[in-house]
Amino acid sequence: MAVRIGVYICHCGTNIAGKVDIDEVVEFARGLENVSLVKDYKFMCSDPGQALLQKDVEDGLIDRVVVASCSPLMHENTFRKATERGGLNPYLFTMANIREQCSWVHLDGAETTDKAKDLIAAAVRRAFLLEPLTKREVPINPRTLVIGGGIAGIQAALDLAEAGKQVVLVEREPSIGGHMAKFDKTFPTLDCSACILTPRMVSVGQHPNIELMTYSEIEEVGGYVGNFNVTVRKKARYVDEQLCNGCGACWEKCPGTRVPRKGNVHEKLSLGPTTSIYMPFMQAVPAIPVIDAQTCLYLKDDQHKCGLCAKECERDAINYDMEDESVEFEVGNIIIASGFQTFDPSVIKRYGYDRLDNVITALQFEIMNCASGSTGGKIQKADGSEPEAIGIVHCVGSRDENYHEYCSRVCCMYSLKYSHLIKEKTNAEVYQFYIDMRCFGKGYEEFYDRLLTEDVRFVRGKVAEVTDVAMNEAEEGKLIVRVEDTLLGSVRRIPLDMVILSTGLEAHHSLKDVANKCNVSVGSDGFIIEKHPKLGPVATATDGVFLAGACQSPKDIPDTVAQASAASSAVLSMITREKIEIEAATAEVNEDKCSGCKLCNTLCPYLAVKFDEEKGVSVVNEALCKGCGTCVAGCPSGAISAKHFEDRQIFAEIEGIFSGLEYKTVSKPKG
Amino acid sequence: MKYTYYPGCSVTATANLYQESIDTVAPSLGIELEELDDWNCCGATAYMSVRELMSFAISARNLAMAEKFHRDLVTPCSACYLVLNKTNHYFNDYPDMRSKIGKALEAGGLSYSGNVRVRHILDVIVNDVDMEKISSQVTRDLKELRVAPYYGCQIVRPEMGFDDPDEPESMDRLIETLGAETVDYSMKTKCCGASLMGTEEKMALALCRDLLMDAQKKGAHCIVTLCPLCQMNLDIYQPKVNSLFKTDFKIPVIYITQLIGIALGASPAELGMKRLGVKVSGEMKRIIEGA
Amino acid sequence: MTFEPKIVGFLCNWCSYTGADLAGTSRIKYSPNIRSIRVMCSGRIEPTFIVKALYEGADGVLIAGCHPGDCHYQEGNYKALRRYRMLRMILPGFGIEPERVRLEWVAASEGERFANVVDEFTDQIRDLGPLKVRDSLERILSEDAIPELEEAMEESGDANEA
Amino acid sequence: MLENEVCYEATLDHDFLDEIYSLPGGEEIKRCIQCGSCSGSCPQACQMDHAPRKIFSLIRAGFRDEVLESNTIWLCSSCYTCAVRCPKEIKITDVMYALKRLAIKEGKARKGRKAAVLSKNFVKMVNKYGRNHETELMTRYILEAELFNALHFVPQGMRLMMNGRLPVMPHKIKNLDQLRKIINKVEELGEI
Amino acid sequence: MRFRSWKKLWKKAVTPMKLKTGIYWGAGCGGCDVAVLDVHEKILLVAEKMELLFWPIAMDFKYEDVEKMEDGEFDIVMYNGAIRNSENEEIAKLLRKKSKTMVALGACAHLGGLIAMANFHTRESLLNRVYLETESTDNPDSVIPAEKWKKGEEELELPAFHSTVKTLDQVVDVDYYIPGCPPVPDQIVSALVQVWEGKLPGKGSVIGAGERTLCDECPREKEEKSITEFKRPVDAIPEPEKCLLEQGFLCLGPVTREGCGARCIKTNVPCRGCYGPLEEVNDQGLRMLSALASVLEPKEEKAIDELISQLPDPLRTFYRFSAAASILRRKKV
Repeated sequence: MAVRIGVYICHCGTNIAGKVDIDEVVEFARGLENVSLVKDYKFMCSDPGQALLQKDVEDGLIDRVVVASCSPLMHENTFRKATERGGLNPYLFTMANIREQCSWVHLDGAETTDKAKDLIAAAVRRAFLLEPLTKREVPINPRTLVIGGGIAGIQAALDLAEAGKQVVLVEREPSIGGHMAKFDKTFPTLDCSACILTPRMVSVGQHPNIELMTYSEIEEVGGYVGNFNVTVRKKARYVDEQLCNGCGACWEKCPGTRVPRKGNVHEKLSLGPTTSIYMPFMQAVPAIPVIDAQTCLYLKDDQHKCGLCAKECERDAINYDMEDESVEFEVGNIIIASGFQTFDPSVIKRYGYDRLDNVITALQFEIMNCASGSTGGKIQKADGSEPEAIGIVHCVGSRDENYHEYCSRVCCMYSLKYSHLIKEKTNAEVYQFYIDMRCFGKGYEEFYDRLLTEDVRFVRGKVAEVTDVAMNEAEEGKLIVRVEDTLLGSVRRIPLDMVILSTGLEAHHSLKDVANKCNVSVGSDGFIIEKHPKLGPVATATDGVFLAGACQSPKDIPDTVAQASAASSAVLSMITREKIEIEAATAEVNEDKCSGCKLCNTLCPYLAVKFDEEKGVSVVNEALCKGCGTCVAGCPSGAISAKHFEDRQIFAEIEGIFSGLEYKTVSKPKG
Repeated sequence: MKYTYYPGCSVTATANLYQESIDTVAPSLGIELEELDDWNCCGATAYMSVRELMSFAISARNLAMAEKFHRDLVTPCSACYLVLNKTNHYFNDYPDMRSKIGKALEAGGLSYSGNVRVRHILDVIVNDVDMEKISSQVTRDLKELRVAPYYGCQIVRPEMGFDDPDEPESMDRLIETLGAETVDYSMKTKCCGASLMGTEEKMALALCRDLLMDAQKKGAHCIVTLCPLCQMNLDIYQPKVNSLFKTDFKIPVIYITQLIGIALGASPAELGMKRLGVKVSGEMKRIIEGA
Repeated sequence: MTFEPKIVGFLCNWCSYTGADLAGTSRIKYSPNIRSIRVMCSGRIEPTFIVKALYEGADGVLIAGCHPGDCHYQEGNYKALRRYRMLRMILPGFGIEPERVRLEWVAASEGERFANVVDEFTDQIRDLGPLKVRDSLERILSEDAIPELEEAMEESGDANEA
Repeated sequence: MLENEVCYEATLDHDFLDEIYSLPGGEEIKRCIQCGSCSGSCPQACQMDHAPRKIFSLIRAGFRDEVLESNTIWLCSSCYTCAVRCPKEIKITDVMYALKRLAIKEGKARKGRKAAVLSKNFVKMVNKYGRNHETELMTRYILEAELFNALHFVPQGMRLMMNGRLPVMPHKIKNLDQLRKIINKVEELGEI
Repeated sequence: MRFRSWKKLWKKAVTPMKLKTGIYWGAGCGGCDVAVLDVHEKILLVAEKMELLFWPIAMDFKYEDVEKMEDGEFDIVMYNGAIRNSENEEIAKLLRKKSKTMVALGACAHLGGLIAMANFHTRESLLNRVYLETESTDNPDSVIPAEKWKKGEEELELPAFHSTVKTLDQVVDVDYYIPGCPPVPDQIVSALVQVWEGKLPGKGSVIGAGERTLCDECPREKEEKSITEFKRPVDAIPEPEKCLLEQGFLCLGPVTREGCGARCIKTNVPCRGCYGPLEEVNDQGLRMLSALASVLEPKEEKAIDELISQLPDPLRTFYRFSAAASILRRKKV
């Protein structure tokens, strides 16, 4: 039986009808081959609009559907469902985008109508060759892997565990807690970071539904949504987690030193003990020390002379023979919450971070200011004296095309927080050198306002350099910041005792590796690309892999926590479904044609195309295939086809574009 | 190692001592410089202010002539280094420029495809010559000599990639290889104001003063430079700085190649030392002669 | 009357097609000469699509994908780049200026850039003039045609059908 | 126009930015975020009528005369510090060159008279010999721009001369004809 | 009447009757005719089953003899060679009219063949090159062959030299294709056997060759591919066990139909693609280009260009045999 195509042209109010001559287009569509009915309607996406096509399908009037309206990214699913409700395979529907890529971007005139016609002709030709596809279902393993034990991972894991679902939380450091554990206070509320974080860390450690793997790294992720196989490498901690009770006797006696004593005095900044066997910080979860193999006198030395910690340990928990071990398990979904690292300012030589004592990074300041840090929370210069003037330099590594183009979002706020903390603890003058103050969150602008009244000196200008070359007596022995006060229009030299570089956030150096293993992409900024910048900020292009926190982009704590909860609820909704449909528009190998040249095997980013040694042909694992079509374009024999994007369908579309009217002269929409 | 050599106008005149020292030390370093025949002015700073395209076009003449040798083009002058590189950049990245420069060259019977790598002699010495080879040839003990390396601006900026634009260290490394001590000195890439000396003398002298002052304060016996303009500025104008700002600087400003020559045992005459405006004297003289 | 080229665009679903949609939602105006075909990834774009479009009457073909490093499918865009570079090499053999095919990276957020690329490319193709490969082929073939025989064949063809 | 008055849009030149924008190297000015790292880095900023950052904001607003008549462009010593530090990678030094040329072209180079004279003579020198002849250049410059101040230059000249660093004769390149053909062709093509 | 139902006809004709056969030589090198002779002792089998009515290269026939025949009198005509001039085309049309089954024999008739590389030039440039410009040409009067030539009273006429080389199916309806340059003799026999046993596939099929690409019958070890350099057989001797493409030798095997027995490959020579692509592929050259580009190693534009610039004459390498059958068919003028 001949193919009968129904074409539905949407006015979209005046959005389309205002620019495109609908009557003319309807007339044109009627003349196209295989088109058996053409209708136009004010809003095709409305219920009556959908009902229109649904009914025609039900009535058996048509067996292919073309809707000419907005972008398929907008309503392809809407109309697919309507088509399906009418009783037709949803893949027998296609769209012509005559709004976003036609009426909205061109002027009122014949050329816009002509373009709409061409696009419809192309869609009709394509529709003629469409084939029904069936979706497949796979079961979902209810266990979830959370990568990263910072506040994002903690939140996500707790949400899931509280919902009664099993979670494996993998953290690369010896303790969970992440960056937040290093902070003393949080902006803008100035509440104690440890006070709000520690209870959550403890819950994670104790929760029956959470399996915690610290000091561990993801080694391999295989499989696909609902059915991932994960291999984790547990690094040797040299302390038996079952036996240790965290008493601390071991590090009391340890003669090794993990944090170098020489050089910039601030390298001593550490939250936990500076010995080779150490606890990262006192509230660590699990509260079990770890031996730093690089500096441990026993492990470094072939004679193994030291062994003091083992002697001290009453429970015989020290095990120098411990080795890394690989653990394999299965999960259904993955939440990546692997966090960020701070920008290393030593590459900006003019800020003198490597060269000048008393130029420190924001994170160093956090530790210095933290009561449990090595200065006991005292803000002091390298020589131990109290600074009289402190400068805080914003945008170090951020908003700068030489380093990172993006705004790191948290630096303005934490810089304000520092100003307050400094004022609270010292009598020092505080200068803020900023380009723009970005205080966009709840209570943030109010915090800025408060700081303005606390006599913090705000200088608008990007610091040109930090130097120790004095030009007058007042500058002798000081750090001098040279900056244009752009609001005054004059260059200022400001002598200071300490300069804090508000370093931006950047993707963790291991993020790319983690992303690769989970089959998601990182963008040019180094962060993981989310599924959609607006409508899919939590999901990724790989089904079953979700994002939380600063691995997606720089974020503050509230946003991170919100995203973590969003990720866990996305996972919950997956788990609750129990089964998941997988992409129908996948690639497919015609095994009769495949010669087994293996050319396609390297092309698939998801490793969905594998060589079947027995059959001597390549095969596509449909569960892994995302339908990008790269293998199709690479197959030399034409044995692989892309369902729904077959060569002949695209050829038909091209022919369709040129099947219409001779192109008319048009005017240029400029001027 | 053979290179095509582009001396630049200054080196044939006010910086002739630079050339003398290069001629003296290059063979010991295993650097063979073959001068580009009939080179012309690179079209530097002053020219560019008036005629941009023209300056690129005449600069490109040199590049076009150098291209057929398939070797790196080496220049000792920072300004020439900058302009020749900039010509390459604009030629390669701006199609409109490329076609116009191409047409102009064609009028002179030349063509250029944009493939000459332009390098500064410091880059060549530091990166192509084996540092151990240099240190093995050192015959004078300069360990007491405190040297302030002065890079100036145009060798590291805009970023040419061979050293950091704010904190270059290649010359520091070289000086240490020669056995001398580098002084920790923040002004090493600050502008000396050479291009303003003719027109805005006071401003330029002030910039010189800041430089000399920092060097003196840090206890430098001499300043080592690699740019003809910087050298002339800091050297010839030093008395004028003194008279204007009531200072008393007597800091010799020598070329890096002269320092190499000293370390390698060449005589002052071979290195053009007598052409310096501020002569080597006092402590520095003692160290060099005592060594 | 100026010549108005017809341009076919092959856009990847995730970046460039979305970018083109963004130009729409932002109401940025650009030349109406382009007709876009959506594929999931620039890695799906086969050289045959491009050549087919040129053959069917396109005066220029624009390929657009995600920026390097941003590919939704990780590396499809690099494959597109390599195919594009190689295709450019052989087009002159067919008497087609390689400038008629252009590859651009357009991110989902770059609506304005998409519009600029289309305008600029349209101008460029307008300067190059019409391509009309198919017309040219038909014209050349008609020079080779053998008139008498052609008629004879047609007659016999008619007879056969009858 | 800048002094304590209301600036009427009608008096500003709104095409100025586009004009600068179309120059090679000038493409990025629109993206300036006015952070001031150029001015802060500039060794001459304090002597300038308007520091570089302000020049960009003047260009963007359309203060054509203020920009072209300022001494800023003539005080730029081409040290490129601003350019490497600019977070938006604006080629600030190259823009300064472009502004110098524009100022000369439009006869607004009053404050850069001396620099313009020096530059013009430099060009003359190169076009005449193919290379710069420093002795003649300075002589010409002093005669034209600093006649009343000529004595001021004597000590430096003497110092150079005494140390054998000031050649009397210029060096003429062999194929001057070729260079002139190139130069004439550029004249014919016109600057970009 | 033109007979359309070939299988039925064949069944009727199977036994006693010998197949009335014609073999014709268009623009080709003669290799296909030789290939027919190369069937060796099986020629007897051929002789038993077939009656050769027309084979200009082997026997004396005149065009008039064919013209006098009934329409559809030949059971089968095997046309080898491309359509290069008006004579090729006229005879092709004539033979089509006189035959029940038209077979395109060999790469030239099938895809245009080597000759079709001329499509990357204009007619004028070809004539100039051949008659005026080659290094060995001695043609002081610059004479170029003309279609008509008057000598005294006599007017001589030559076939018109076409500007474009065409495949056989671009001028007449073709029923089957036997690919190859030249076709492997065994494959010719097997194709003929198919013909007289009446076991022919659907019209338009390739017969006497496989259904997959050459890699299927290529004995070499194949791994995942990532190409970092290109080499020609003159540059290095390929390792005999390893996939040639993986070693950087441009082998068209992946885009070429199997059936030849991988003869070139077995002598350590990369496949040049004479068997043409599989049905699904509409442009052999572009398909090779796409597949090859997919597995290059570099990602940066510069590195890519550097690598692909190592390909000697990519255009004619990709389209060595199939220029006339490509989408664009010829150089645009």
